[in-house]
Amino acid sequence: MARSRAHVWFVAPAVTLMFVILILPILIAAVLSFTDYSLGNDGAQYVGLKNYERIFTRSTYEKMFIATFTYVGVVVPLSVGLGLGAALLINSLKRFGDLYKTIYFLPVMAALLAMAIVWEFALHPTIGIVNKTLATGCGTVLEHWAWYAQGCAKTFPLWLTDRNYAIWTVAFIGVWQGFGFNMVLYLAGLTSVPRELYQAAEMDGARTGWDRFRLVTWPMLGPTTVFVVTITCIRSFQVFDTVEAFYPQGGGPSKSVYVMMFAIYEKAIQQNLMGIGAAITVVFLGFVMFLTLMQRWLVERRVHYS
Amino acid sequence: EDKVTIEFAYPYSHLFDVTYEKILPKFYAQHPNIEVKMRATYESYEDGTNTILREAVAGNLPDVTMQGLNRQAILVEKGIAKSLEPFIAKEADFAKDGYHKAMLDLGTFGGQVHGLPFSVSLPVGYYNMEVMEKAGITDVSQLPKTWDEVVEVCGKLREAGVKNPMFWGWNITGNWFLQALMWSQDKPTVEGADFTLDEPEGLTALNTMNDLFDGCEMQNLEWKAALASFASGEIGMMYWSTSAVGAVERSMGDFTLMTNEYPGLVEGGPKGLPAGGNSAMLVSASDDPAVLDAAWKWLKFITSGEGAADVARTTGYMPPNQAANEIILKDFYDQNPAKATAVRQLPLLREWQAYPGDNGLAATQVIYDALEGIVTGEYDDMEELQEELTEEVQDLLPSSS
Amino acid sequence: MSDATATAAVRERSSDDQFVLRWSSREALKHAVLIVGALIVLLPFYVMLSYSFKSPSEIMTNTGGLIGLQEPFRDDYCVKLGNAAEDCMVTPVIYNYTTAFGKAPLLRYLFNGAVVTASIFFIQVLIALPCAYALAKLKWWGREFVFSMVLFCLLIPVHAIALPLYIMLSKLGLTNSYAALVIPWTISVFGIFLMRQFFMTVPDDLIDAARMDGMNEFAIIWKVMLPTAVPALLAFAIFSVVAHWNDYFWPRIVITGNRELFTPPLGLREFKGDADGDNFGPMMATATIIVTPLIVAFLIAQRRFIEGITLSGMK
Amino acid sequence: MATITLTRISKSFGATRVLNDIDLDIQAGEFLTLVGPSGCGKSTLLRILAGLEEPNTGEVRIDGRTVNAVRAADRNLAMVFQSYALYPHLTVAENMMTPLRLRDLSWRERLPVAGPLLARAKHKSLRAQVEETARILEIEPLLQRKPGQLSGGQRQRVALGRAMVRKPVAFLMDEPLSNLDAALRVHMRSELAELHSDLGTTFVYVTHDQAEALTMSTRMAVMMDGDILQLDSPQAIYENPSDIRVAQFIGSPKINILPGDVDSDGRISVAGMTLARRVSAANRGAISVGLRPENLKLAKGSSAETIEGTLVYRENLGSDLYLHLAIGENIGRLIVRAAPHEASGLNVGDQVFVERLRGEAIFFGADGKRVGAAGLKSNGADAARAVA
Amino acid sequence: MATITLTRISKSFGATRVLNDIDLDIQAGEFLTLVGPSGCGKSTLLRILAGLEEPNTGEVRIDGRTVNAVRAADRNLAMVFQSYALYPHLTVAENMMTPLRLRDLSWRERLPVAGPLLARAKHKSLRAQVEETARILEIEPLLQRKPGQLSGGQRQRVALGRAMVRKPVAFLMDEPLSNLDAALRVHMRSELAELHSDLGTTFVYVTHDQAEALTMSTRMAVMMDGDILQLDSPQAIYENPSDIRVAQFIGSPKINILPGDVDSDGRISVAGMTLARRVSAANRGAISVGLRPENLKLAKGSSAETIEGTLVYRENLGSDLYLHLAIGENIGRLIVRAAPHEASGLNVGDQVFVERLRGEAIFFGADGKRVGAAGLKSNGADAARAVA
Ligand SMILES: Nc1ncnc2c1ncn2[C@@H]1O[C@H](COP(=O)(O)OP(=O)(O)OP(=O)(O)O)[C@@H](O)[C@H]1O
Ligand SMILES: Nc1ncnc2c1ncn2[C@@H]1O[C@H](COP(=O)(O)OP(=O)(O)OP(=O)(O)O)[C@@H](O)[C@H]1O
Ligand SMILES: [Mg+2]
Ligand SMILES: [Mg+2]
Repeated sequence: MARSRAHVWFVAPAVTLMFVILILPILIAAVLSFTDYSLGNDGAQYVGLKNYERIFTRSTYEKMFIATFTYVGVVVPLSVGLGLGAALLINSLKRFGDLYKTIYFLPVMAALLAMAIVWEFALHPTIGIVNKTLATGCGTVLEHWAWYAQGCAKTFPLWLTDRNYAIWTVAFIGVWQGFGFNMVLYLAGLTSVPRELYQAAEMDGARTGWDRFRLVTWPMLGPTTVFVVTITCIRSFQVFDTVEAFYPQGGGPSKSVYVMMFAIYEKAIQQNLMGIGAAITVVFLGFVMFLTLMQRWLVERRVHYS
Repeated sequence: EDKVTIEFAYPYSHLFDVTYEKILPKFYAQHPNIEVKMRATYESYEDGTNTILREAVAGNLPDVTMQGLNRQAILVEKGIAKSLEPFIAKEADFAKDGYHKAMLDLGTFGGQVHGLPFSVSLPVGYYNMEVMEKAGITDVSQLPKTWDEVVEVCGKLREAGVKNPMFWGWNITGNWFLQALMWSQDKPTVEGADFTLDEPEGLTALNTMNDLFDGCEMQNLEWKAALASFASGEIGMMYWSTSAVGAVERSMGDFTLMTNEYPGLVEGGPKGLPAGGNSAMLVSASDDPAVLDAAWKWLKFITSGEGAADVARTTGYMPPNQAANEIILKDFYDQNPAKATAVRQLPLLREWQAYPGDNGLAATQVIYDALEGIVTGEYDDMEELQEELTEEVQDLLPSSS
Repeated sequence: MSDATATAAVRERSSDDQFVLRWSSREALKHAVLIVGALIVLLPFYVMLSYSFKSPSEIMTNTGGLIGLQEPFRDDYCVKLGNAAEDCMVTPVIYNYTTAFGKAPLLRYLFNGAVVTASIFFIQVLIALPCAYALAKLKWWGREFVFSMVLFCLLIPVHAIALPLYIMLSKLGLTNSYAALVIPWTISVFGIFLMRQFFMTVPDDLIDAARMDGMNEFAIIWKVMLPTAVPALLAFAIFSVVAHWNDYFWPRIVITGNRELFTPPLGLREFKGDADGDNFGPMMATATIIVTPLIVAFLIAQRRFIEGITLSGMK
Repeated sequence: MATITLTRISKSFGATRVLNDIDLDIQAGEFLTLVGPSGCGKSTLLRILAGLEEPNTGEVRIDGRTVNAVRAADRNLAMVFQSYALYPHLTVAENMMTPLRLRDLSWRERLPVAGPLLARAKHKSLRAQVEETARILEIEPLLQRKPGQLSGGQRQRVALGRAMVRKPVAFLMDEPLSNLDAALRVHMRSELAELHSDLGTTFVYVTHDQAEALTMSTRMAVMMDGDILQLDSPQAIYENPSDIRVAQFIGSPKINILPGDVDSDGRISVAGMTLARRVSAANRGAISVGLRPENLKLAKGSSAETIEGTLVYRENLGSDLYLHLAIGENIGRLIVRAAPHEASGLNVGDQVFVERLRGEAIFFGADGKRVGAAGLKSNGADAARAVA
Repeated sequence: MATITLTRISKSFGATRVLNDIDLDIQAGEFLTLVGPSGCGKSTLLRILAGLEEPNTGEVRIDGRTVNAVRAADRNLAMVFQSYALYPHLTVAENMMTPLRLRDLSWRERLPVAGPLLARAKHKSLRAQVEETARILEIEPLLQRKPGQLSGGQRQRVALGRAMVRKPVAFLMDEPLSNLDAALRVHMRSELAELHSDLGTTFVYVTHDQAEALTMSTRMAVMMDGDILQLDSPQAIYENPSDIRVAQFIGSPKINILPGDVDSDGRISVAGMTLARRVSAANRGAISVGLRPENLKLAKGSSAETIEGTLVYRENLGSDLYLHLAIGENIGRLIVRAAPHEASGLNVGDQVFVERLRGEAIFFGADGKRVGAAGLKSNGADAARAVA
């Protein structure tokens, strides 16, 4: 009750920690973004907006934005879509559902560092299992496909180190890694859809699966979807581990996978240029915040029905 | 009697654990009252430097650290690494311990020795003799001596159906092989605060690379992929650091491996090559003379004499120490010819240069990106690239600002 | 919700099943799609497991099928220590796994991982739950502000604040300790967000009933909210445990001294040599070992997680 | 308008048998009510009829056609769910529109924006239908709200509306009025009755409210434990229950059941008095005598045909007074309905006499079956009435 | 046993005012019922009393002590929630045990395993209390189930049990019987009445079921739109409603309200007849005349004191028959209660005469207030009764 001061006790630890562990460092970073601070130096020079100016003028940073948005643009819809698709399929199964669930959830659980190495082997241009499998298709009808024929004649793509493929490959691995978690959230969401609504839809004449999906499933999963999309979005913007594991230096072929988080890491930690790193951080936060607010504004009001 | 404990950190446990495991008993035998406490290993040279920088701020530095040869400068600049001169001065017979002059130079900054090299590598050529045979090469003497010859051999191999005849380790740390091409012309990449790529030698280096990548249609392989391709016998020629000899021997398929001298721009081979590897630096924050002294003893032990010899015995690296190479390891190199190539190249050994200033690592990255551009075909006009690259790198170096 | 809906849930399933029976070809199609998906998903795991069985050359040349030929090969490490080559012949699978456990004290790392992951999760719940409760169910001045703050913090990437955090911790003398591994994660804004969303769906009457029964607000959180929030809590547990069990970035930053404090993924770095050659066999063995406890935990959790408790004590 | 025939329908959930070989013939245009205690299988039966549940055995026929293999969506029935089952994301109007859209429009006409443009007239007529139904249900002002913004009673009316807006072959309703307050319920009762007489469509109506069952239905089926105990007109069921369980379930307050005895002459004695009516001597022994509270009357004093009791509780409902009397050790309680003014002088603890029964007593044998009532039909009821 | 006094309680949610300066004195040991249509503020008032909601203004006193600042947990009241609010993760037994554990055991004695060992006797007595309550509520076999495994009615009984198991200073119950079927509801009604008379504890009971309100309460408060319209004994409220809204809300079927007219002599004419009773001439003009259905009787033929109408609908409830009569254009309908046998010959469309009223007519002025009933008290009721 309003008289009770209980909430102070409940919120204070979290707020304190949030402030000390998250907000304070971000504020420090914001301040550093106007300096040229470098770890180990005694002091730092105030450099004004120079760091920001660089971000918006150097071509490297243009690549950074392109890479980031490409990644987010691919991973969010795909991992949400596949998560939903898998959840719907599994949910409609009579048996073996648990098995698929576990399999699809495996990538979420695996240590990325090791998985990155595995993917590197699997995607090895010649001896990797992927291209080897593709090569078995040579000499069949598939060769009518120009892309395939070229692969057979020379080599199939260097998935990870060809600048035309790298970002897509990394995005694919991002999807591979992330959709299982979305699937699990959707499965949980599906259990809370009242079964009677499906029956009502049936009585109303919804004959096809699509009708039922449009009428019941999709709207009822609205809140789950908002949550899943929010989280996936934030996580894709924050993608780092895969990029660092594949391209410890440089952010991929021709910087085509130079995502923002990697840029922050490269500048602030690898190259010891805290100032620029901090500036990218601030820009990053600005972007993500803007998108999150947009998304909430667009979607939030439509999905809460009570 | 009091035991002095010193803390020690080094990179790549998988490569060097065994080395220290061999060295430690010998050290303890000589210095029973010193205990060396091993810290968590660094994952890589970059990790090592970043860790030291962080620890410097945090105030919990180890006493002795192993740093990549090109990372010493930054630690010296920031005043974290201590000068070793006071200790050297106290040693009566320091020179006799047999440090190569060239190697001592690698760790000398402002006339003061700050780091003693521990393990040194040089670029060498790896050849799969079964593949080379397809180009008609069956003997060491026929192996290419210049990059032009390499391109030529590539052509033959490609005709013989080898899809991927050569791999050139441009990606090692981003600029090691560029420096190799520069040193081959006896030109340092950095002079003072000047990036010298804008000079004719720079263009030659870039053109050499461009021709090589084009002529061999080299794929842009990541290092794991490159090693795997070579190990599986798909690549005929691989130019790489000698430090990988162990790894290649361990993982290669069933073929004859040869290493040979690094080709040059002209007949007669390179005029110099940058040293890779790591060196020991004293970063102790302790004021205790006993600790400092113990740290020095350890540092000296592992970089000289018997201690240093174990580097060669256990890794693909060379010991930094003349005595070790020439005396202790004579038999060893006879038995391990693949590792001997680098030793033969020792006279060519030059500094692996770092770019000065806070932006040094950023400069390295710019070069890395440019080289990659050549490999991926993003750039084909080398003069233009030379201009752009020089401008951008120079912009990051201190003098320009 | 009446009990009718609860039983209806079960009923609809059974009637769905009947449709499925009528359309068993459709069921087969679903399985086909799922199996193709499963194969793609499993591909890297197949490679990982397979490599953990193979010898270095089999790995590098990609030969040997699933489990390799298991021909003995020479262990360099052993040779380098001065043993005779004949004494150093090892069988790949045995070598990989014994090295994983032997060279890196993996058991110790697993233990550290368990301690750290469990403490993090425990503290996160301890701190996030009351906050989520207050945000979802109590009315107070400043609630909207705090919630906005949570949403904002959700966006903050750890990598951006790693250095300031590291310095703060080191000033407190906490680096190279369990504390350093745990403290930065004590606050989980994701946890607060997730739990708040869930708590919003818990009926107010249930909380009022607990108040009438004589529970104070604190007891309500742990005795009423927590048990009803089990599905959300499990989702959060999976998220938190997976993230911190596999976290490589932070432990690497903060554990620079004592190897004894390594968490399992750091065990992987024992086999890193970068361009000078990684030791892939034991690395994959380690990766396999690291992921196993999580799979087991997921299998245990999955039943309760998906089904959860419906709030069936309510109308 | 459809006849619906259920033949030997049985249904088990796992080990629990919910329906035991139910046979039920629903005539075209009739208003059939299923009543019974909670859990007796009413909803299950309705759902089987709807096609939402498959019977283990038995056959469902609609207008003579076997529909076991026809899916619910194709049976053209309209159903009101016990739990409303409204689409929470759609407005009331959209909820009510849904069955029309799905059945009357092609997929092209259902397109979000293009649809209404393509088939303007069709859409308009559908909207008109929805509005007309909303008017009947008095939910016109709510048409633009979402279900979450409605009170329980309003939701139930929307659920009804969603069914009523169509012209199905039959309406199936599962306790459609249970959440309305008394006044509204009475109103809706008459609206439904009117709807039924206007449309002439078959109604199958599940309820556990007797007032609904008794007032609205053409026939009612009393179910218990998966069996239909009696299927008859409401009046017949009230007056001539064929089973003691039916008698006890129908009527509020509950029928008084007194233990009686039949002597060798078929004479019945109960609570100290002997009744004028006899039954066949075959029923010798214990018998149960059912006396409805409204058929008992307070007497001025004791006589041979009065039962004596002590007033233990008076329940005043304003319009009526229910007097609970304790009558002897092993006999139990007797509830008597009185008008408030008749009993205004009585207090708890007073001695009360209950007079000779105004209405009929009903007899049940030890097995619970009606005695002397074999072959009872609703039209033959009078013959079996016994006046005490 | 506690007196509870509410003084000038008002409450708004945002802009909507839910309670308007409510004054309410609840005497120690009484059974006070709050009735009123859905949304009138009953639950809100109860929750303010419980301390779960804070009033905007006003004071809550329990036994003379102001408790506005005392939290719900410390007021020692027991409450049954409209929505049951059972702990879904605990068994029925544990649900019922919870309030006992929290209040009667120290934290040490509540420890999971050690607790029962430490205070074996205490635990045993608590268990016994739970079992006893379960016995009364007929939910003994369910003690080990979880709420999810219960039917709605069973859940409601568990919710009741959780409150009954304690000895609070007062019971607050929010529609505790709404989900039970008729038979069970009657049973529970008497159990609650018994509980009340046994314990003598104060009960505050919210319902919208009139039968409950009328039969169980010592006094009842009729609420509408945030006001208490009348607070009196059930009989007084039924017979002497002070407001037309009260009259219409209480009584099923609803009271018949006919438009009447008062001439300058105070004579009242309604539906063509003139009543014997007069009211003060100050009420000249339109007046509303309330006639309860059970107070009307069928007449054999027309006379000066009969109302004539056409039978439009017969509602047969078995025990009673409600006849709906249409009486003239602008007068409306009249509902008459008849015994089934009285009206067996009547059919829809027949002409019917309603006889001189057996009971009383009630008059309301244009403002809805009782006419000639100013200063009415429940004990002074007779004086104001008007016989037509
Ligand atoms: N899916 C199911 N699984 C197991 N038992 C079920 C299922 N559905 C219903 N039952 C059981 O079948 C019996 C009949 O259920 P049904 O819903 O038909 O009852 P009902 O007569 O409609 O009761 P109510 O008046 O409470 O709605 C109940 O005992 C119920 O517990
Ligand atoms: N938290 C709230 N916010 C806004 N309005 C509320 C809130 N709680 C109740 N109301 C409104 O206050 C009014 C009174 O609600 P209350 O629950 O007291 O009604 P009630 O008399 O108990 O009705 P019912 O018989 O349906 O339970 C209603 O109009 C309701 O919509
Ligand atoms: Mg039902
Ligand atoms: Mg209420």
